[in-house]
This record gives sequence, C-alpha cells and structure tokens, in this order.
Amino acid sequence: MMLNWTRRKILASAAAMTLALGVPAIAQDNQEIVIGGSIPLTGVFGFAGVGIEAGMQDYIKILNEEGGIDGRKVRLSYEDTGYKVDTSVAVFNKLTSQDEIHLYYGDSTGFAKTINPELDRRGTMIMAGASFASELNDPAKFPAQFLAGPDYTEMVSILLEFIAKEKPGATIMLVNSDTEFGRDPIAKTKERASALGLEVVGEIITPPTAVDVSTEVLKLRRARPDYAIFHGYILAPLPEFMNQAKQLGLETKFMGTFWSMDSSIWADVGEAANGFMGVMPYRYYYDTEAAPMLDKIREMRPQYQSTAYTQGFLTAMLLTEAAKRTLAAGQELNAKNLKASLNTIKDFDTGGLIGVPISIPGNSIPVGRIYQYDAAAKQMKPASDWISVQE
Amino acid sequence: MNEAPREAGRLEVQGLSLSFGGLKALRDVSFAVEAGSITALIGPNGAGKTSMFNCISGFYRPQQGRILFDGENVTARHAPARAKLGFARTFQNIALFRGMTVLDNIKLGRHAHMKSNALQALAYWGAARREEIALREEIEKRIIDFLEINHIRHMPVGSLPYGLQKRVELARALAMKPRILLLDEPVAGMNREETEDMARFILDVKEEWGTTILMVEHDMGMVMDISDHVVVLNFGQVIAQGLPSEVQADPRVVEAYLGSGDPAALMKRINETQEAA
Amino acid sequence: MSDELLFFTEVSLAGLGSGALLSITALAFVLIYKATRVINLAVSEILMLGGYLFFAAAAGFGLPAWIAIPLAIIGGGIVGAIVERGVIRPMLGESAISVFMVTVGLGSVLVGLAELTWGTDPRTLPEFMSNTPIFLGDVYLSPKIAIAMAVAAVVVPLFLLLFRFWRGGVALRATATDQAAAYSCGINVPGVFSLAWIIGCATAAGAGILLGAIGGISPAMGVFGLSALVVVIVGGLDSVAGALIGGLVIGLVEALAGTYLGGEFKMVTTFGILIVALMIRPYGLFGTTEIERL
Amino acid sequence: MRIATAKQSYSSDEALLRTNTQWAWMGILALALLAAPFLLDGYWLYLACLVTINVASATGLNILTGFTGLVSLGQAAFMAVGAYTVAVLQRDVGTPFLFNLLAAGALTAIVGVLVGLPSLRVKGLYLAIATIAASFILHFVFVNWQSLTNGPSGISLEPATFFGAPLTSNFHLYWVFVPITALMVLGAANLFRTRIGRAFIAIRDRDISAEVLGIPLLRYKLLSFAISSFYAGIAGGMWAYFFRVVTPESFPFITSIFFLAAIIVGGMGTILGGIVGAVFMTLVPELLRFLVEWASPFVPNAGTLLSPVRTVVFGALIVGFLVFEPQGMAEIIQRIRRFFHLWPFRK
Repeated sequence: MMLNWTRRKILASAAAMTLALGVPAIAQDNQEIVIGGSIPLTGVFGFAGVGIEAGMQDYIKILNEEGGIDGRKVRLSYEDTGYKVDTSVAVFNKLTSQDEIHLYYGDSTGFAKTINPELDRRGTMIMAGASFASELNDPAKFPAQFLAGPDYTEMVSILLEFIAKEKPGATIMLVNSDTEFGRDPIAKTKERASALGLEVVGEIITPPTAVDVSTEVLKLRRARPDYAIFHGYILAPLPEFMNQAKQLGLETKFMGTFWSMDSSIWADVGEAANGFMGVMPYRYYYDTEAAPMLDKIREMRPQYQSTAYTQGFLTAMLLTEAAKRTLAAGQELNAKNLKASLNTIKDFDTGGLIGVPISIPGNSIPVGRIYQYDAAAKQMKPASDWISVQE
Repeated sequence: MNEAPREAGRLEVQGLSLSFGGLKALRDVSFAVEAGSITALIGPNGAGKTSMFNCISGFYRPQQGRILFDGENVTARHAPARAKLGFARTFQNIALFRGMTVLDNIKLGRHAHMKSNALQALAYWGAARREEIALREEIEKRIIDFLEINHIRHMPVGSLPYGLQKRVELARALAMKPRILLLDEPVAGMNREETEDMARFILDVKEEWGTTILMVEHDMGMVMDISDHVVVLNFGQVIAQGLPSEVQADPRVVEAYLGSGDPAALMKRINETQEAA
Repeated sequence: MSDELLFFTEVSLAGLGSGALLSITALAFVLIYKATRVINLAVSEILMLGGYLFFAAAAGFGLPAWIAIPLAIIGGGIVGAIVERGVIRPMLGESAISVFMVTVGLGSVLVGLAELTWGTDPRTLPEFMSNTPIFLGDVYLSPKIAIAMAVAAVVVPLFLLLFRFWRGGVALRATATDQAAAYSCGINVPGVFSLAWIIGCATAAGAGILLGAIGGISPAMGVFGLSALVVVIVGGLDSVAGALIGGLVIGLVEALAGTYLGGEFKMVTTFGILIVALMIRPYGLFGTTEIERL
Repeated sequence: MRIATAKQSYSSDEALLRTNTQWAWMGILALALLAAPFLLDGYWLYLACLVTINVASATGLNILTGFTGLVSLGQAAFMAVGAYTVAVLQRDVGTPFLFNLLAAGALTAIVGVLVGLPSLRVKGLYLAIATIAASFILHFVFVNWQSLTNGPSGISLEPATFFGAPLTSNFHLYWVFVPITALMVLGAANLFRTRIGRAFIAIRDRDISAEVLGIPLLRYKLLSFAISSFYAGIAGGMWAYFFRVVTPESFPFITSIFFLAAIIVGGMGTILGGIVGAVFMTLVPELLRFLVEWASPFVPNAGTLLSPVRTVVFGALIVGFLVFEPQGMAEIIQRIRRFFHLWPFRK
C-alpha cells in the first residue's frame, strides 16, 4: 500500500511537473472550458472591472446551471490588471500557461493591440473586452477579436443619427481627451456629421490630466453649439463642464459614449447631471421593457447592476455562444473556427439585453440607443428607439 | 610604454588680478617658476594662494593678466586643455574619487593622454585594451613602486589614512605626465614622519623626473628645506620673493605672518576670502 | 469690448485662476525646499491625500465644510510631520538626489495606501462652494477658480509676511541661509525642519481640497504636482514670490496655448518653457544661484 | 579561506573575472540561462524575456545615473525612441533585425545627447527635471507626428526574422535577447575598466576636480548620455519586437521611475546592481501576485488588493533601500561574498 501510495504521489508530482514545464496537458473529452480574463478590478477603470467580473460570473453561472456547453462546465479564470497594459499582458501569459484557454476577456485598447500578434500567433482563442476602439473593428487586422457592441466611431454615429433627426442642421462641438481613447473617433465623426448635414463647429482637446476646464468652457461658450459630444472620459471633467455651462446659461446639450453612461457614476453629481445624454448599446438594469434575461439578472441581483456588468454579461454570452456553435459543428476550438462561428450569429436574441436581434457579420454590433439622465429618478431614461448603423 | 618623463616646463604669471564681486582675491600678481625648480607659494591664510592655484590650473578665469607656459599664453585655455599640456595638480582638501580604487584613481590621471574611444572601450578591444594594459604596467613600474604604495593598490581610496591619500593624489598627478606639478598643501595635516616622507618624495620627483614643481605650503620648515625659490603672497599681492633664506629674513613677511596689529580685521578678510574661494 | 478681446480676457483670467492653484501647490514645494533643501515630490500625493481627507470628513462623516477643511489641512500637516521624522530626517546629509527619490517612493506608498483605503474609483467631492457665476462686467469667471484666486491672494502674502516677521519664519529663513550658523545661534534646526514639512504639507492638502472641488478626486490626481514642480523650477526653488509669479505665468501660458493652439499643446508648452528657463536661468527667475567650489 | 592568487601578468590582473570562483559562478549562470527556456512555462518565459529587456535598460541607466551621477527620469522616453525607430524601420524600410536594433540605439543616442544638453548649465535635480520635461516633449512628438508614428494608435510590427528564422514566440526571442543583453552588460563592464568609464566615475564623485585632471565635463556628460541612451534605445527596440506594437502610451512616465528604482534597489554604480535591480523589481510584482493568490482564501477581495499593494511595495522598496541600504542589493551580495571569503575564519 505504502509503495502504491508513494508511486501515486510520484505520478502526481510528475504530472504537476509536466504542467509546470508547459507541456500541454492531454485534452480530455469532458474538460471544462475556461474563459481567461485580464480584468481591471482596480485603477481608473476599477469601477467597470468589478461590474464586468460580476456580469461574466453570473452569465457563466446561468450557463452552467443549464448544463454548460455541450456538457462541459465553463469557468472564469481572471486576475486584476489595475488597468495597466504590462500587467494585463503578464496576466494573459500567466493564465494561458495555467489553463488551456480559448476565450478571453481583455481590459483595454492598449492590451487588445499589444496582445493581438500573440493571439494571431497562437491561433487558439478569440477575445473581446472593455475596449470599443474603432481600430479593433477590422476583421482583417484583428481576426481573433470582436467588440460586444458598437465601436466608438459607431457610437458617435448613432448619436449623430439621433441629432440629425432631432434637430436637422444642428451645430456640434467635439470634446475629446488627449489620449488614444479620446482621439479615437474624431476624424470619422467629422465625415459622418457632414454627410448627415450637421456642422462641427469646433473641437476641444483636453489634456488627460486636466482638472480645471474653465478655458475649455469659454471656448464652448463662444461657439454656442447645439450639442457637445464628449468622448474619452468616464466622468471628470464632464460635471464641471455642465456646471459652468449651466451658470453661463448655455443651451448646449451634453452627450457621451458608453463608458460615461452608467447611472451610478452620475448619481453623486446631482442636479447638474440632469439631461445628460448618451449612446448605450444595452438595456439598463431598471428598464421596464420586456427582457427575460434582465428578469433573470434582477432575480439573481436585487440591487442595481452597472452597464459594465451588462457588458461583461453579454460578452460572456457571445464568447460562449461562439464556443457552443463551434462544438456543435464538431470543430476544434481554435481562433479561426470560433470566429467563424461567432460570425454566424444572425438575428440573435440576447434575451432583451440589446433591444433588437443582433448579427455579428464582422467585429462589432453596431446598434445602440440614446438614453437621457433623469436626476430626480437617478436613472437613464430612453430618449430614442434602437438605432442601427450597420452598413 | 615606459616613456621618459616629459620635459619640464617654465611657468610665468604676469600681472594677474582676480576678484569675486567687489572682493579682490589677487592683485597684479607676477612671478615665475623656473623649469625643474621647486617653487613654494606661501602666505598667511586668505592670502590668495589657492585662488592663484585655481587660476593656474584653469578653474578660475582671471580678470587681468596672463599665464605663460614655456612662453605660450595659456590664459584662455580650459582646465582640461591645460591638463593635457602638462599641468598636474593635487588639492588642498584631497580630491580623490571615493568610488574608485587607488589604482583607478592613479590611472585616471593619464586620461588626457589616452586615445581610445567609446566603441573600443565597450568592446575592451584594440587600442583600448593595449592602452590600458600598457598604462597599468607603467604605473606599476614607475609610480606605485616609486611612491611605495604597492600594498594598497586595490583598496578603495575612502578607507585609506590621510597621509596615504595625499600620496595617492601625488601618484595621480604623476600619472598625468606632468611638466609642472602644482601641489596644494602636500603635507597639511600630516605628522612629522609623514611630512618627511612626503618631502622626500617631492625631492625624488624633482631628481628623477625633473619636473617643475610649484607648491602651496604652510609648513615653513619643509618649505625652507626643499624649495629653490619662494613667493610670498599677502592680501592677494606678492610681498616678497627670492631664495628661502632671503624671504625668511624679509620684515614684510614676518609682519604678514605675525599679524598687522588688528587681528579682528585680518580674520574678517581671511573669512571673506575663503568664502569666495 | 469686442468679442475677441472679451474672449481673450476671459481666457487669461481663467488661466490666472488655475495659475493661482498652481501657485498654492508650488508654495508647498518652496517652503520645504527653502528650509530643508529637499525637493519633495510627495507634495503631489499629499495634495491627493488632502482631497481624500476632506472627502472622508465631509462625505464619510457628514461634517460641514468649515470643519472638514481644517481637518483635512491638519491631517496633511500631521502626515508631513510623520514623514519628516520617519524617513526624511534619517536621510539628513545624503545627496539631494537620494532624498528626492525617497519622496518619489513615498509618493508611491501614499498612492497605494489611498487606493487601499478609499478604492481606486474617481469620486466627486460634495459641493461646498458657491455656484453663483461671477461676472466682472461682461467677463465671466468660474466661481471655483475665483475662489482659488482669492485663496492664493490671501495665502501667498501671508507666507511672505510670516517669513519676514514671525519668529518661526525668521528661524526658517536663517536655517535656509546657513544650517550650521542657525544651529549655533540656538535655533532649533530639527524643529524648523519639522515645521517646514508640517506647513508645507498642510498647504498641499489645502490645495488638494480646492483641486478636488474643481475636478473631483482620484488616487492619480497627484499628477497635478508635476505642473507645480515646473512652476517652482521656473520661479526659483527657494522663492515664495517666484512660486506666485511662476504659477500665474504658467497658468496663463497654458490657458493661452490650450485655447489658441489646442489642448494637446498645454503640457508641451509648459515643459518647453521649463527647458528654456533651465538653459537661460538655471536657478529660476527669483531663485538663489548656488556657487560652486573646488 | 581563499588565498590571494598570484597573477601571471598585468593583463590577467586587469581581466573582468579574476578568480576560479568567479568563473565557476559565471559558468553556473550561463548553464542556468541555457536551460531556462526548456524548463520554464509560458508565463515564466515571458517574464524571462521581460527581465532581459529590463536588465539591458537598467544597465544603461546605471551608466548615466549610477556611474556618472546624472539623474535621468527620461529612460522610458529613450526606450520609446528606440521602439519607434525599430517599428518605423520595419514598416517603411524593411531592414534586418540586428540593423534595426543598432539603428534604434544610434538614433536614441543622438536624442540622448540632445536631452543631455541642459547639463551644460544645470546638474543634479535640475537636470533630472529637465529630463522629465524632455520625456513629455517626446511623448508629444509621438502623438502628433502622425505621418511617422501613426499618432495615438501607434505602429504594429510583424515578427522579426533573424537570419531567416522568424522570431515569433517568446522561446525564440529569448535566444536572441539574452545574448544581446549579455553583450551589453559585458560592454558596460568593459567600459569601466577603461579611461572613459573612469572619467564618468570621476565626474560623479567630484566633477570640478575631474575637469582640472583633464576631463572635459560637457563632452563626457554628453558621452554618458549617448551611451546610456544607446542602451535604452536597444532595450526599447527589443521591447518593440517583444510586444510588437508601439504606441505613445507604451512607455509611461512611471516606467522611468521604475528603472531609477531598479538601480537604486540593485545598487547604483555597480554593474551587478543594474542586473539584480532589474530582475528584482520586475519579479517582485509577480511574486506579490502569488502572495495575494495564497492569501485569497483568508482575505476577502484579495484580488483587488494586489494592485494597491504593489504600488505600496514599489514605493516602500525605494524608500527602504535608500534609508537602510543605500548601496543596494549589490552591497548585500558583496557582504555575503566577503562573509564566505573569510569563512570559517569569521571576524
């Protein structure tokens, strides 16, 4: 017995050694499917990361309760990145050397671009993440990635469609932070605006570290645009802009994109936030329209869940859907097959998370809707129907 | 390598004046240091000796006057250029490089006469390698043995006693292929035995290397023993010069050293001058 | 007033206003440098801490602003005292660079501690300033910026007066001029060091509250300190007047560059000025030149 | 106890490795480096490559800051110049791998000299701040020189090929990076047994006296900037081949502080210091990861503590070493060495 036990122990350690040495473990039939995640639980994007993680976990839980994918359980293996690219890359390398990973969640544009060559080289996984960078919306350059929503240019296009309908010929000011994130949609926005008969009367670039925006507000006051579209910020310096604009009696309507649109970040701002508008590809937790998946979420989590939560939830849904379709077709889980399966998604029902059936012919889901903040209710209220900018 | 020492140089200072703001550190100072001689520059504290040294080695730029070396006007030359020309000095407050060993400190003296470039240095190849090894050999044979510092060559200079540090400084100055040695208080703070050793080394340098030596020194005994010529500064002016015996007897020198009767005023001047230097 | 001129005036005023904020922060650098010859980069993080302390007092404990502000400022002073005694004093006599790097490390520690205590999310400070717009004739001035200007207008002259007349201030100046001499005159030099750090860090904390009120607080807000560092280099590391004038100049130039060239030119203009200043007047407009000795 | 070895010649006494023990250690290190890629998993191999790049860069910074005494907070910006050079050359010219790296080093050296120019007038902290300014200005150039740098979105690189073999995986890159870094470290060690290295140390210890001893200060300060930036440029170039994308945000200001911290912790002014500092500072955050993982069953939300804890530890290491061990880890290693030298005859 003793000998036996020892031998087993030796075998076990040998197996552990093999794993540690990076020799791929022999695939088993009923092996679990691991989603890897470089998730920013701390740092400037921490508020989003916490929601993303919860959303992904919840969807995985629902999925596993329904029997997983093809009988295989799904697990999220993730670590905090602090929203730093080098840490995200380290996490990626660590997670992928621990488990066989075919699905991945990445946390930033920087990471998505940095890891892209490695994704292509491995050819074993597809990735989506917190970045909606327009650059990523290119199946040729980023064949193993996709966005669980519209890219930033598409988001602004949705806003422009809305403006063109609400106030034809309106004047627009673009306000962007001097970062890759902020500068992303500027060039395309101008093209799109003139095509829609809108006039871009100016653009303001703010340094990423700027706190005081008085001079920028003065620029805004001078141009007196009908709309100001902010991109590249989460919250600051938006409230200060809106505050001062209100003091100056400006009629300008303030608009933002996905990451500025969570109602919880606006709750502290108070009255000044009233009327802020923006584009949102998903339904809010408190939306009243019929949505079975939202009902399920509200059942699991009686408290408000952020838009980041929904983003994580939906991303997990789409990642696993791709895996489900690949396995159903009897194919191997690799980047090419997974992406091809993802692209077969057509008129797909997200359970109401997105208000219309979606298709993913390329790398993004270019639909969204305008919501407006109601400071009294502390909620975002729908201000338009669902708008698709799919070409 | 083992080159012969370079020919000794003759230094001449003509009408040198130096001031800091309103304070005149040197006024119209002129003297000559004959090739191959030992000349001492003496004077009470604050007389301008170190300022004079700083002018000669190129650290201070005098407002007026010229410095001639073997007849060539070097007043406008920068310190490194003068070093290359053969000006080698030691410092009053020992300026050894604490981060280096004795050997490296001595090698540093040869810097201006070496030619290897950065690429050769990175590869330690070609000229760099040859030069370094030749230098090492020469230092071992001509300087380390000569100054009797064999036992400490690999030690960091910071850990050495004061007297030895002074000797390493002299070694470094010798490595500079000097044509004139400028020694700033070579025996200051030394005990009797160390002072005698140093005096002997200075004389040996003169004998064996034939180098011109100009030194600032307070130790009158040693100055009078080994100098060929003495220049006395007081309040930035030359008050006497000549053979040691002549200078010693000069009443102005005696007065300068014993004080002018108003010690407070003197102290003040001294402090001011030191501040400025 | 023509539109163009009005706009220019408004932009300049806003620039001077944010310059005032820079001046107050710069003052913290100057005070500490003047007394202890330490460039304390952790001023940036004390600034951040000031914002958070105010946040904790005002939002966490629900204290009114007039209690929360002094509490945060005192808190900044206490941190200054602890830091000085704990890590700066043991470094006495070390090279300026080493002490500078200690403050850099310290800054990192403070950021991490703030993240552990309050999390990493950016937050909004509770409103405690008037929001009534200020118009000087036709010229608009953001109220918060006006407050920053007012604070600077009070604090900077106050420091100038303190340095000149108050005993502690005189001791500080004496220590700045010659530590050994001050010591032999019976001045409690370590005490002066502590005092400078306490006042300096308290000032920084105060600036942090102002800054937080305008732009919200986050663990990363200390970056603002880098701009203030530029101010002190341009103005002169040991000059209170230099901090004031340097701050206003940099604020103005940044505003004009940001408006007429574009926001992306703000930083680069500031640092461009810095390089030019270093080449022309290495010790700043009002700084004391250091004499080199052999 | 080892008895001092008698030397055959001065050249053997001038050699880098003088004793059998030193040769033995070097052999062990070489063997370990040879075996590593076969023993490490993907994650550790990734770290090994990163460490290698960081060692190269830290050694470069050590030449400037540790040996010459010129504090630079521009190392990240210098690396960025190197990375961009490699990226642009590969995208637009298609020159070979080694050429690109050398070009990156050379161009960065030129930029380094320009950045070093203020050392004409200022030194110490003022110079450090000038290098901060220079790095922000360089960042501005990277963002706004769209036609060359592709602006904020940066440049993606194809994998390099090394004499026909594509360098795609970390396993491949390791075999190229390690020898390059080893050569760079060797070069630095060589430098400090020649007149140029001695001149640097002299400038650090007493710059004015150095001038009187025949060392033109400005020329040597700029030379130090050039050599140090050359190293940074090559390290940046390797970085570009490693991550295969270069954006203005690839080299944030904190990276400069990281390298300064690495040489402080490792030991300023010793070759060993640059190496151990870079290894240590790169690996500490990763080791903390395991610590946090281990603590996670006991501490709620341990995962969210990792990043702040890393920030604290990073700062505390800088402060701790400066206050308690200003000579860094290299000094600790020397002390251990001396201890074993004398062993068993302890003092």
